[in-house]
Amino acid sequence: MTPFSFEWQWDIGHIIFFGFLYLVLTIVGLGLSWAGLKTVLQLLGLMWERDLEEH
Amino acid sequence: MDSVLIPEGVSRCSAKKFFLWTLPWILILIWGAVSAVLCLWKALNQTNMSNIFAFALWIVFDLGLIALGAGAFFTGFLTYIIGKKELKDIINAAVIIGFICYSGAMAILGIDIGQPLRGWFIFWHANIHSMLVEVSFCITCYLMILTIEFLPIILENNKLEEIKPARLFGKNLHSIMAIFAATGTFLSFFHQGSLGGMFGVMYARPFAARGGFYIWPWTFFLFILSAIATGPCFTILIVRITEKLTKKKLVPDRAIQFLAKLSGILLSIYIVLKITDTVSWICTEAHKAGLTFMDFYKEGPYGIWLPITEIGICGIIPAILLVVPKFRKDPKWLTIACILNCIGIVLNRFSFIIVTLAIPVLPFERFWSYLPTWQEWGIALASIAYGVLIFSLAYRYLPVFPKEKELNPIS
Amino acid sequence: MKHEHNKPLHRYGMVIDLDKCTGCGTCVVACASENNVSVRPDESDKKRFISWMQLYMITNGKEYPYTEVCYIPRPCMHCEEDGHGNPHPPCVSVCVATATRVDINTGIVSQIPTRCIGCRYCQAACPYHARYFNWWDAYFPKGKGLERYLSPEVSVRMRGVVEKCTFCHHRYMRAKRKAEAEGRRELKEEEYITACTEACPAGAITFGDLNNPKHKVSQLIKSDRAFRLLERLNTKPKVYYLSSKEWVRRMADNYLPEELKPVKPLALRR
Amino acid sequence: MKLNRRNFILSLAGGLIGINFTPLPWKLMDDISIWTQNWPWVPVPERGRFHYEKTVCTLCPGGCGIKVRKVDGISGNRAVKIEGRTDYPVNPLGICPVGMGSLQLLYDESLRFTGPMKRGGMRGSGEFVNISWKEGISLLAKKINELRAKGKPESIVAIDGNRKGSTCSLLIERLIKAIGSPNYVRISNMEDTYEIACKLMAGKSSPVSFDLENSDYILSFGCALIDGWGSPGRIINAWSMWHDYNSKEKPKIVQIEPKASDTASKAAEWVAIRPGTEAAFALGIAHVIVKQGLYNKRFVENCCFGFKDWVGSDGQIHTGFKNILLKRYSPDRVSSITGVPKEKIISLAKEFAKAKRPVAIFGKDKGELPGSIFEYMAIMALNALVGSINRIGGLLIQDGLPLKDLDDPVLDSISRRGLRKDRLDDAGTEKAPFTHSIAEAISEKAEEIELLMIFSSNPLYTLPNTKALRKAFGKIPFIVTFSPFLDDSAMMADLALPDHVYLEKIDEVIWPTGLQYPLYGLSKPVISPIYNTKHTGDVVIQIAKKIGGSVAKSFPWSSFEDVVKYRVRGLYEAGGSVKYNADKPVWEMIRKREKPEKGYSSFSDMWKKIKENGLWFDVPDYNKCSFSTPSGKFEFFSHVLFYHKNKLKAMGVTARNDEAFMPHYESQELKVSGYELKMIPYGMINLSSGWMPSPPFVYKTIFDNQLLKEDSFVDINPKLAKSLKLKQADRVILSSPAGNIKVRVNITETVPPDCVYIPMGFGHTGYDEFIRGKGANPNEIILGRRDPVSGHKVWWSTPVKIVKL
Repeated sequence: MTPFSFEWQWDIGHIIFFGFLYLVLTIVGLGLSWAGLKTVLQLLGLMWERDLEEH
Repeated sequence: MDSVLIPEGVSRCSAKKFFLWTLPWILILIWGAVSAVLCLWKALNQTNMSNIFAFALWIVFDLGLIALGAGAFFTGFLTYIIGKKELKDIINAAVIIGFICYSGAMAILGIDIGQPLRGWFIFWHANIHSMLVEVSFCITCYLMILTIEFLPIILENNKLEEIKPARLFGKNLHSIMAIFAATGTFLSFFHQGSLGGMFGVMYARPFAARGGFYIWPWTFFLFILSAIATGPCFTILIVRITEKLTKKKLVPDRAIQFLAKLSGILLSIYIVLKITDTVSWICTEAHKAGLTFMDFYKEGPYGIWLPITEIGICGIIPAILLVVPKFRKDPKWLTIACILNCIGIVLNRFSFIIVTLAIPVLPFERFWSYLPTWQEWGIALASIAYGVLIFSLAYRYLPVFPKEKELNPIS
Repeated sequence: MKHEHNKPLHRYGMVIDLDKCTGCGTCVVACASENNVSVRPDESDKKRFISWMQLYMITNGKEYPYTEVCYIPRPCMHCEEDGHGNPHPPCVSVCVATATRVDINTGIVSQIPTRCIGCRYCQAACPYHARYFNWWDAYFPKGKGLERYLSPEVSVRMRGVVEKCTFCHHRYMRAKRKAEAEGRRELKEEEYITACTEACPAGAITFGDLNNPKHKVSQLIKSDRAFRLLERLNTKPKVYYLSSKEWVRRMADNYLPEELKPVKPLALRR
Repeated sequence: MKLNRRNFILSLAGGLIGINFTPLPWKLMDDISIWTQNWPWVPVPERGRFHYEKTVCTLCPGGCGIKVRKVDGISGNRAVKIEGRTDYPVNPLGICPVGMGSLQLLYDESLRFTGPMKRGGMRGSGEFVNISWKEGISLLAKKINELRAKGKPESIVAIDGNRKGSTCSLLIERLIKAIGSPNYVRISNMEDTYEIACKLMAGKSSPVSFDLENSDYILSFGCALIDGWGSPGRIINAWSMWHDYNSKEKPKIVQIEPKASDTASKAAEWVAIRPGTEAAFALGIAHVIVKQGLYNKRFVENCCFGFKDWVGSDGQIHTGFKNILLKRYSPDRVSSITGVPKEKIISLAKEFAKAKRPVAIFGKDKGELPGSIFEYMAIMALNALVGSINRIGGLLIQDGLPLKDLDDPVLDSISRRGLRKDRLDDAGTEKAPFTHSIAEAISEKAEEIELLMIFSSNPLYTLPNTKALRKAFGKIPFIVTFSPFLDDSAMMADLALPDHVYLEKIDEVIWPTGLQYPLYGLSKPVISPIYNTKHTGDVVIQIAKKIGGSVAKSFPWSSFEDVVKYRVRGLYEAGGSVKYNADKPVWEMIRKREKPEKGYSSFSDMWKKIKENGLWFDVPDYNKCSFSTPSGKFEFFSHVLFYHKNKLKAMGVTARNDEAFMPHYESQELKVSGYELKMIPYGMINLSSGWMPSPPFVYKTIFDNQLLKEDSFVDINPKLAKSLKLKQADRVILSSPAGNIKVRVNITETVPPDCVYIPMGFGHTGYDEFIRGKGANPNEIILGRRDPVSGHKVWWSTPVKIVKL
């Protein structure tokens, strides 16, 4: 359920409940993205270095 | 044949032997798969569940698995948040066990609900007043986190580590594990509690109903406490079994003893609170409903032996065994204590599920009996077979026990 | 923990007079045919059959020839509270997918089968066994023609969902539409009654608005004979029963040993 | 980028992650869930406008008013619900569960013949092949003509379950008579016994009815009042009035019955009596009433014959009923026969006699089976003693409905010769001089039957000792069924000429059983026939026309409706009303001696209104003291029986001298050593035990200690269970000298220790999976003595034993 759903109510229960759900999902998503992004950046950096070595 | 996959510096049995070991579990898994197909295709009439036993064997397995899997979050919490160094030697095993328990439980749930294809309605049309929604939210999220926690261990595999992105990704994930562990702890705490809450809030079911604190019935807290008191014991037990089967020492005693001691203390607290809860329940909720203690234990096989076994034999005794260093340090007593503790928690979940539903509340309603069908057993046992297989594979191909090399040098 | 909650406009409720009820089962059949409840070839599996209105038979437990039987028809109780002071029936607060709710205007506990995911938590929470799970798809085999008697007002349920008595909510809607077409706001007492109420050949069932002092139900529930099932669980059912027999009234709830009063011996009646 | 394994795995993983950021999986998830909400195998009922049609229910002789809710869809209109009518005098409230669920009887295709059919496979296999109506009717007419040509018209037998006096039954009887067979056999019920008892005591074969609503004390001799006795819609409504907490006029209901039945439990008082001793109990009460002088002297002295000792025309001194009672039925003796304490007998007698408008009612169980003549006579005598015959709130003996009779059929020489032959079932012969039909007796004469026609009945299920009957059916060369249903008997048929089901046809309600005022109901087709079936009334006329000759001449009508209309003219001539005002129940009008408004102006107006509303009734005037007996009075001493005094011994009456002609008690129990228990069948209101199948809906109301999967239960007392070492739901063999059935036991305190109570309505071999093979049919093993007067089998007690399986 999102705040755009017809069933959504702006009450404390919904805010706390879904707040936490989306918070957790955000943490998980950000964590994964961070690790992924870092990996990609590292890889790009390394590959660039390797390319240098090769030439 | 599969030697490239096996971690360096450790010995593993031959591939053939390993295959023979997995064979019976694979067969059970096939049995489970057949059952699952039947249940999904022909609907739940394949089971012996009924309008009386709306929750049955599967839910007992679910709750049992989730309680036993609590070792993961609790050990993770102690390792990453509190910073207990000695637990690093066991955290991988704990995480894998947790992952197995939670994913197994989720799979069973997927078959248990009548309309699995609409399962996501829990999220989309969530009723925030329902404890089960809290449970669903938390265990789904927590399973994600367990997967994330499991991932670096998988990526440490010899062969996978050769893949640079994978290795880097695993390392990067590992470096922020504390964040995930913290989130996981938060989630676990709540869903272990809300699993208890699920029963405690069935106010019209006198066997389960409990008073409580704010929106949480006492079972909320008791379930958390019992889960964290038992989870580590289950981890110890699995490690012990692995050690027995592989004839190796895998985890230093330090880690085991720490967990065992902690378990003992928590279990003692839990037992005291559980007895207090039981007594107050008899005097308040049950009394108000017009029922005496023995009214709950006169139907079918669910006699007074249940609470005696659960609280006495499988509660007080393991608590003593775990708290008293003399027993705790004796591997035999430790194993017995762990086994009793695990049985105790499963019995506790069993009572809350089955006995709650089995004893009729209406005075003119009769007692109905329930025995699971082979399809139900198939799916329930498949969760165990699945666990054994995953853990065996993990042990064989992944560096589950960091101290294994050290403790078992290859001569 | 007692919540003060807004009283709904109407509180539809039912009174079943067990002195009049003959246990014939017409209410059960009327309910099933009104609400398109599927009939399976084997209806003797009482753990898995579906009967929104379920008939119970009780006996006074005395030896022959002092035995006596009585029937209790049991629809959904349409509880008002969950037993803990919360303004939801025990089943509504637990439903994960909001597939069952209390209608704010009528107090009717509804059930949306197409929303239900079949977790059965509501069944576990209901002490009256008023909720039924579809262990099979509705039984309407091809070529048998049974679907021809289905009423278009109620959709047929698929497997894997829970269903229960809705106080014939579609009849409420029907009456409401009619009243609106006639420019009336309020329904007349006899305008909206459930199928079981209408069908009972003994007139043992009375249906109406408990909030309306003019309605017969709100007078009947004040009777000394009135009681509810499992009243002490405090779920505040809107289904009341009437019986002049003490043993019948006692059968409706659990009593502690010290609360037991001897039931008058049967031979002394009248 | 090279496509190696690594890149492949990477792109796969990337793809899997990436796809989640597209709408595809989410849309798919949504679509799948929408699919689960619209599964193609879950039917979606067609919508349409609702409308209601009023008619009457003709499933049982109860005659309740019903309305049918229909939906006008594009594909024609469908009936979707049956509801009780509030504007019909029989049932001011609802109806019974069988009627409520009966749309399934209409729409369940596998219950029905979908058109005329010929037997396809072996007899009893249930295999039929479609034929045309023309072919079917010609086939039957040909068979009949062949038998007539052979000079054997009497070998043609019809078994008819239509209500007595109904136009359909008259047409069938007429056909059989015109053909030249005396063997028109009716399925008997309680009312046949009523008529014989009336004949013996009141001089006329009249239906008996009870003005229960106006009574203040009801002594019920085993009538299952709330389990379907009489007209269930009426009785249960009356029951509801009597049990209204605030009502000031509540009659006391005393149930005399061995079982703690529903009626017994809900009655004000239950007298647990030994089975089959009701007559003794009634006479015991009569004894006390007479001894204490509490009887209604005015009625007994003015309107009754044979109370005191009297001298016959031959100068012989006869003992009067009074002295018989005083000598033979003391509370002590009655107590020892019935097992009821004598104090109870005395107190009940006093209460009964002192009540203002007491009535004693009789007809065991649901009244679907014939009873015992002397028992009925004893209870009628009890009513006479308190003056409750033909009195408001009492027992009423009236003439039948004033429908116009049909002229006698035209007979040719073959017919006249055939009709002179004796009936196969001995009814009307010296062995059973007062009886019209003894259907169960035909199994002994099966060899003489060449052609059997079955109308609106299911003899292979409803008649006692079905095992013998099934064997007999096997010997009959040609069996024709007119049943719309694939019932137990129809399975044995060679030819099926199926009737419509009740909502599809015009049919009559001929005076609902036990109703205290004449009522004629007419049902109309509320739905056009959904299969290729034909109204049996029309088919009978067509068969007659096909047979030709004198038979055709006897049937000058073109349709069944013509005949009905002709007969209804009799009602017009008698007066009565077609307009019922729901605020004025007819029983109240009887008490207030009000006449109803006619509600019609001419015959055609009346006919139109009857067809539309399905109702004609009249409010009779009672307090008549004249009877058609030889003495002109109500006879305690039956002259009619006395005229047959030489035959009584042969008939099996054991009483001697004057007592034999008066109500008396003689044990009717069959004693067979080794079979020490008594099996007592009982009916249930939520299960049809007659020829009509039970709609599958009613199985929701059957408890699982009545039916569990394929096994039905018998009720036994815990004491008996203990002595037989039986546990709840144990499987047992219940055997009588006639055979065995397999059942389970339900251990309950509601039944006496020496009896085995078995429900009627289970154990069909016909119909479909909803009904077939569920439980056991007690008729399979019912074995009783003949009632000495009526010749009917005594069904209510069979010697049995129980063997654990």
